[in-house]
Amino acid sequence: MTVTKADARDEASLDAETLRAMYRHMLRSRLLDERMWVLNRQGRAPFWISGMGHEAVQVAFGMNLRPGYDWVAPYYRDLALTLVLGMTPRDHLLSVLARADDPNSGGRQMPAHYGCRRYNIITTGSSVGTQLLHATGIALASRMRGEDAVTFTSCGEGATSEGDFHEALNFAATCRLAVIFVVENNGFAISVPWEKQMPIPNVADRASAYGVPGIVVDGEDPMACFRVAKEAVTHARRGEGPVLVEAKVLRLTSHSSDDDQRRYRAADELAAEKERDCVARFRSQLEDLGVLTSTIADDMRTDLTRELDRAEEEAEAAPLPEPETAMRHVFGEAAEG
Amino acid sequence: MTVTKADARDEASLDAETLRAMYRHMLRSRLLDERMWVLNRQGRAPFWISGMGHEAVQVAFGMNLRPGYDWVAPYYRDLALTLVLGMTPRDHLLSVLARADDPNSGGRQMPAHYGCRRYNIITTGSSVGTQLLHATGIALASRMRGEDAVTFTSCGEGATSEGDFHEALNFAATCRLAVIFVVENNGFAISVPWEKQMPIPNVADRASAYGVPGIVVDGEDPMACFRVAKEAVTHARRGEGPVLVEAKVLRLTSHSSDDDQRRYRAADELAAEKERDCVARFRSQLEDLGVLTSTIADDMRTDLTRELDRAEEEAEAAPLPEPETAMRHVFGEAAEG
Amino acid sequence: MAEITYLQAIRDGIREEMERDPSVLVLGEDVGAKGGVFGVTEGLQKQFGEWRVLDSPLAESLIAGVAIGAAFNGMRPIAEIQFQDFIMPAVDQIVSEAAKIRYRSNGDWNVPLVVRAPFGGGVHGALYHSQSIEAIFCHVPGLRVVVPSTPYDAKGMIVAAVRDPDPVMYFEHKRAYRAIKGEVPEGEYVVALDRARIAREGSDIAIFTYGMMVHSALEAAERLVPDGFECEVVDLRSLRPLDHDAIVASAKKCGKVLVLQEANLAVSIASEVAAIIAEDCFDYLDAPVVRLGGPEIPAMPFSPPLERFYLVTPDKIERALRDLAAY
Amino acid sequence: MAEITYLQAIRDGIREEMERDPSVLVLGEDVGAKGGVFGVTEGLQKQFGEWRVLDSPLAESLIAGVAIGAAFNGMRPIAEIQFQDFIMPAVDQIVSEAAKIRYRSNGDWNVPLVVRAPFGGGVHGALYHSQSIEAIFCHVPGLRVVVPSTPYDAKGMIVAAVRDPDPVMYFEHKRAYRAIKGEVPEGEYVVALDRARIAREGSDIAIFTYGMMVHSALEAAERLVPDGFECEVVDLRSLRPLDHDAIVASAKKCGKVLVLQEANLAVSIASEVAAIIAEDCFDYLDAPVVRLGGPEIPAMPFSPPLERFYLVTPDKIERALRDLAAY
Ligand SMILES: Cc1ncc(C[n+]2csc(CCOP(=O)(O)OP(=O)(O)O)c2C)c(N)n1
Ligand SMILES: Cc1ncc(C[n+]2csc(CCOP(=O)(O)OP(=O)(O)O)c2C)c(N)n1
Ligand SMILES: [Mg+2]
Ligand SMILES: [Mg+2]
Repeated sequence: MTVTKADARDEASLDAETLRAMYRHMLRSRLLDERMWVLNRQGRAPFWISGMGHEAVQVAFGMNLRPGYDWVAPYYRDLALTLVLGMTPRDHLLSVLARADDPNSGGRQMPAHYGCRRYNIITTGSSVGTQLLHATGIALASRMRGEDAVTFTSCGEGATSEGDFHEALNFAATCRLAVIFVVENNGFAISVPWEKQMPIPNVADRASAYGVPGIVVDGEDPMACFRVAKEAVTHARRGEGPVLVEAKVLRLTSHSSDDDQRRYRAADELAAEKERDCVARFRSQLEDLGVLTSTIADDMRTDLTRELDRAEEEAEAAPLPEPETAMRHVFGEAAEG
Repeated sequence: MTVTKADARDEASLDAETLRAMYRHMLRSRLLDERMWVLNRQGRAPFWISGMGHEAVQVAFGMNLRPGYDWVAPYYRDLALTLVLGMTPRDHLLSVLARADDPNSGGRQMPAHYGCRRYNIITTGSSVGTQLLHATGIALASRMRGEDAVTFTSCGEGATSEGDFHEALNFAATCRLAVIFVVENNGFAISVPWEKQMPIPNVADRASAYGVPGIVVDGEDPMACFRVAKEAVTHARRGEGPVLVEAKVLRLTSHSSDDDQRRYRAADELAAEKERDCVARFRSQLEDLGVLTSTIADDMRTDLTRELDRAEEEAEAAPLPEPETAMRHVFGEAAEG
Repeated sequence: MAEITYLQAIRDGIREEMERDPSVLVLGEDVGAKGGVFGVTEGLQKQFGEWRVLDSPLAESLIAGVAIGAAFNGMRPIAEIQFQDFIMPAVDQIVSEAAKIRYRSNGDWNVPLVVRAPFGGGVHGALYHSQSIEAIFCHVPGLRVVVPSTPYDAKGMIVAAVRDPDPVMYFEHKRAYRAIKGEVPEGEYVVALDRARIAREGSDIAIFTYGMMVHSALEAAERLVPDGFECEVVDLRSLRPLDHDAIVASAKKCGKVLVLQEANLAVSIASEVAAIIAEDCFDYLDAPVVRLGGPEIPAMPFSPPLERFYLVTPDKIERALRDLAAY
Repeated sequence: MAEITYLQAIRDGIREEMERDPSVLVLGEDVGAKGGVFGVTEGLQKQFGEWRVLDSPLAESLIAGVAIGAAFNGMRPIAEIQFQDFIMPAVDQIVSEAAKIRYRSNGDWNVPLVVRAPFGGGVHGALYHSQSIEAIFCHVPGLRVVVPSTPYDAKGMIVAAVRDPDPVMYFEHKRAYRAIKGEVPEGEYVVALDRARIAREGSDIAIFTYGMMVHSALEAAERLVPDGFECEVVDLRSLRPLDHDAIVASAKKCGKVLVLQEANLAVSIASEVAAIIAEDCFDYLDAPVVRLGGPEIPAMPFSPPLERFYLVTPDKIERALRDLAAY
């Protein structure tokens, strides 16, 4: 098990353009995420589940994957990841407003159940952990066809308590499949703190049980995440088998719009976490490095907000599904003779 | 992770009487097991699944448990274990002949689905691995009542691929419950060799994923098994949490009476295994140590064979269940007002 | 008698049983500090401590399997599955283990176990927070399956379930939690786990249903009164075993039958009720049995027009009743 | 045309599809060197290699979940579950995932997946090697469930299942493997996955059944011929969706109906068939619908007298038919 922290190498190895792109991706996701909460609080969207605090590691992986070639079996906090891969704020606003044209599910699923064939993002259900086995099967297929596509899959640390986590890691490792398992450990499964979920401090320490590399990374440190993502993707693409990455992230919001974490978490703990928020911290870090000026950053925010406003307008104007379309897509065409 | 092999300490720490008792338990199970195969080959018993080659570790644990106080969630190869705890050859002959008085199941289950409330041996189903969670729940109950009972549970290495293995280890470790997980690794899940089941050589290496002690022991070495059993039971009874023990054992027979392992295993490999058989080896080891003479050993065999003959006669004479009794024991008494 | 919610009634029943019997414990995701995602177990951890109200890891097979184990060893666990939709990983433990333990041990062992889970839609819960998949368990001998529809039954049946020596699946309609209020007597009482209840007497059409649909059926039944039709509404309550005699009695009395449920119809409770009537009320029927339920699509969608399309509303029930009345 | 066994017909179908389409693969416990515990996949690993006939670890959720993943990525996996009894750990992957993937993605994704498993009793398999739990899956929209009863259908339906773009549960009666032989044409053909089959024509009593019970029904039907009763035996074949029109047609034609199955009756295929008839054949029935199936006990016991007690034999069927004939 390797514990990786950001170090000088990271800063050196990433050029300014890449760093700015990372920041832009993170900010774009954050602004969209904030907008979702607004829609929810306005009573226009019955549900939202947020990725705030999880953006850095998602952006890092998204930027190291080949959209539409590599495969992605995400989970509900992976908003930023889907955006990096090519999905748009409009796509997800269509989803949160349950519109017919939502590419994730046509308004059928709760928001944040991502999926888009165009980018090889498989459709996400709600039963946590099942996607880890799907990713393993996807990688099996790639391997059988001799392709060097890698499969990214993610879940929360809570989901690693499910049997499917073990079954997936075990099989992917036994067959040395190109799966990157990313655990976004925010310390909570809804209200249950990690200490009640598992007896050891790091999920990544479980990698040795499968003979694969396990990496812990500070998920609020975008550069460290980028380096880990790059290494993991390279490892998997080279055919060296799966990797287990654990990003220690913050859940900056309640579990979902139906939850209120102040009921089970201390106020000072919540306040302290805000300080470590990857988006704010990354901005000042990049400003310190001279990669970003506050003008560039502000312009970026203005641009992204404009994109968002337009997307929201379009989504709002888009039609809801026709009732009878509920009967569609149970089966496809019948077997041909 | 500790890898334990028999060493001089073992021989020193066990008195002659204990060693003879161990041998007698092993031999008793072996003779009964052989008898079961005879019944099967004679067409008198439609099914048998054997514990041959697994006896040493079972006897070692059985002798270190307190029957009727400690708890046992076994699997289908644990014939020797049940005998040490107090069940008898007659009990299991009643089962294999599907008689009404079979204490395991009244002839309802396939043979080798052990269970006996009197000795706190819970009833065993066929779905592999489920018992690991039962053991965990049993230990939770003991812990809640402040009892120092330990719970023994076992399975094959194949069953450790099931999600329940992970869920049980994780929870038992998180709550530091007094569960002893014993994996009887015979290298095969029916026909599938361990290399296709898992990416690392030792199941016990997975203990670190749960922060618990993991021990590999030569399951054909009774003294080493005894030492490990004693340590494990002491550890658990002291409230120091679960232990994961892996006994490398031999499957001296085909998977079951429905299988023929010569179809998927090489003849020389099978022949070589016979040489390492714990029962034969232990006898010569004890004779070398002067603990056993060949007269004592032969007398033992004669006695045990006589017990077995009588048990078989009684079982054969015992009645089959009445057809309508199939309707009984779906529910117990209704809830009382 | 106090008017309390369905949710409060369940909580009261659990609390009183825990006070009465130290072997009762609650196990599930978020049942502790948070009091469950719907608040059913609120306050219980404070009262009974962290062991007896135990936050489990996120693993349903674990929840069921550990509860079974505890039941082997003298406890009476109440296992909470956060949503009925997420009971699937626990199916092996429930169906292969809990349901078969008494039988396979020839009565040597039994597991007094309650598995609670909220079901049902109409809450914008979409595919995985709206399902009604009780039918799966209703096929399985060795299980009891109950669904209370009133606060009175909710309390009486959770108490009976806890005291029952065998596994009981206790399903709660999540829309009932706060929407349904009713009178509940103080203190201890039980409601039998195998008896239907006549929620409304009538002699023209017998409606068989359970859960929130009981309330929709009652509403629709009232709409037919001005036209002179009196519907009998039978709240099945116990879905396994079904109360065969009560079903046959009401069907014979009315001669016309509507079987209602929120779940899709194929191979479901409604199928079984219709089959019982087809077998045992042949000479008494004045019209074909009619079933009304969810459509045969994988689950209830999120978008409001689609969700409304899925749901069996009082309007749809009224239409079915009028058709039957006119037959 | 050659006479081959039911088992051989399944194997031929799989082999020919694997030869035709490189995306077809087989995944399961012991499917490789051993050729499966019943020998269905014998010889396939030798022919197609270790990847396309892949011995999985002992983990059913893995088998289903990995197969789903492979199907996402262009493959057509045939997942083998060693016994239907052991499908329970895979229920979440099958019901929550496979069945809902096309629907929840609004048609963006689909999983062409076959799950094969042997079911049924009468082989001294006891509680966990005798079960018939297909009803559980027949409730679930998004799944197809089929059970062939003849070698001809076994081959034609496994081929159709492999080519179908959606998940198909393909259940094989383990007693049929070697006991049932029949003519099977050389080469490629498919049998539709949603059509019942009239196994025997008659106009006095319609028998609806599937699997090995088709053969028992045929045997019992012959015993009534001397008395002038001709039974129609309808082999349902497709249990989800049921062939509604074929069921209604035969029921109307005969006016008397026996629904037969090996599984216990509550909330089962037999319930659904009876319900369809109660709904749609009201004016055509001359007698109550009769159901005959296994008793409501957790599963088939091991001991011969108990196993015989459980099984629906031609004698029991004959008795039911004579009672119906006399009605
Ligand atoms: C199988 C299953 N059980 C329960 C739930 C309800 N549930 C949704 S999210 C969640 C907590 C997940 O925690 P974690 O995996 O740590 O992810 P996080 O939300 O913290 O990112 C639970 C219990 C579910 N979706 N699926
Ligand atoms: C859930 C489940 N799947 C499949 C089976 C069929 N089966 C019975 S034993 C066995 C192999 C078990 O191997 P292992 O756990 O190594 O135990 P061993 O028999 O080698 O002692 C299998 C696949 C089963 N009993 N339960
Ligand atoms: Mg978390
Ligand atoms: Mg083994």
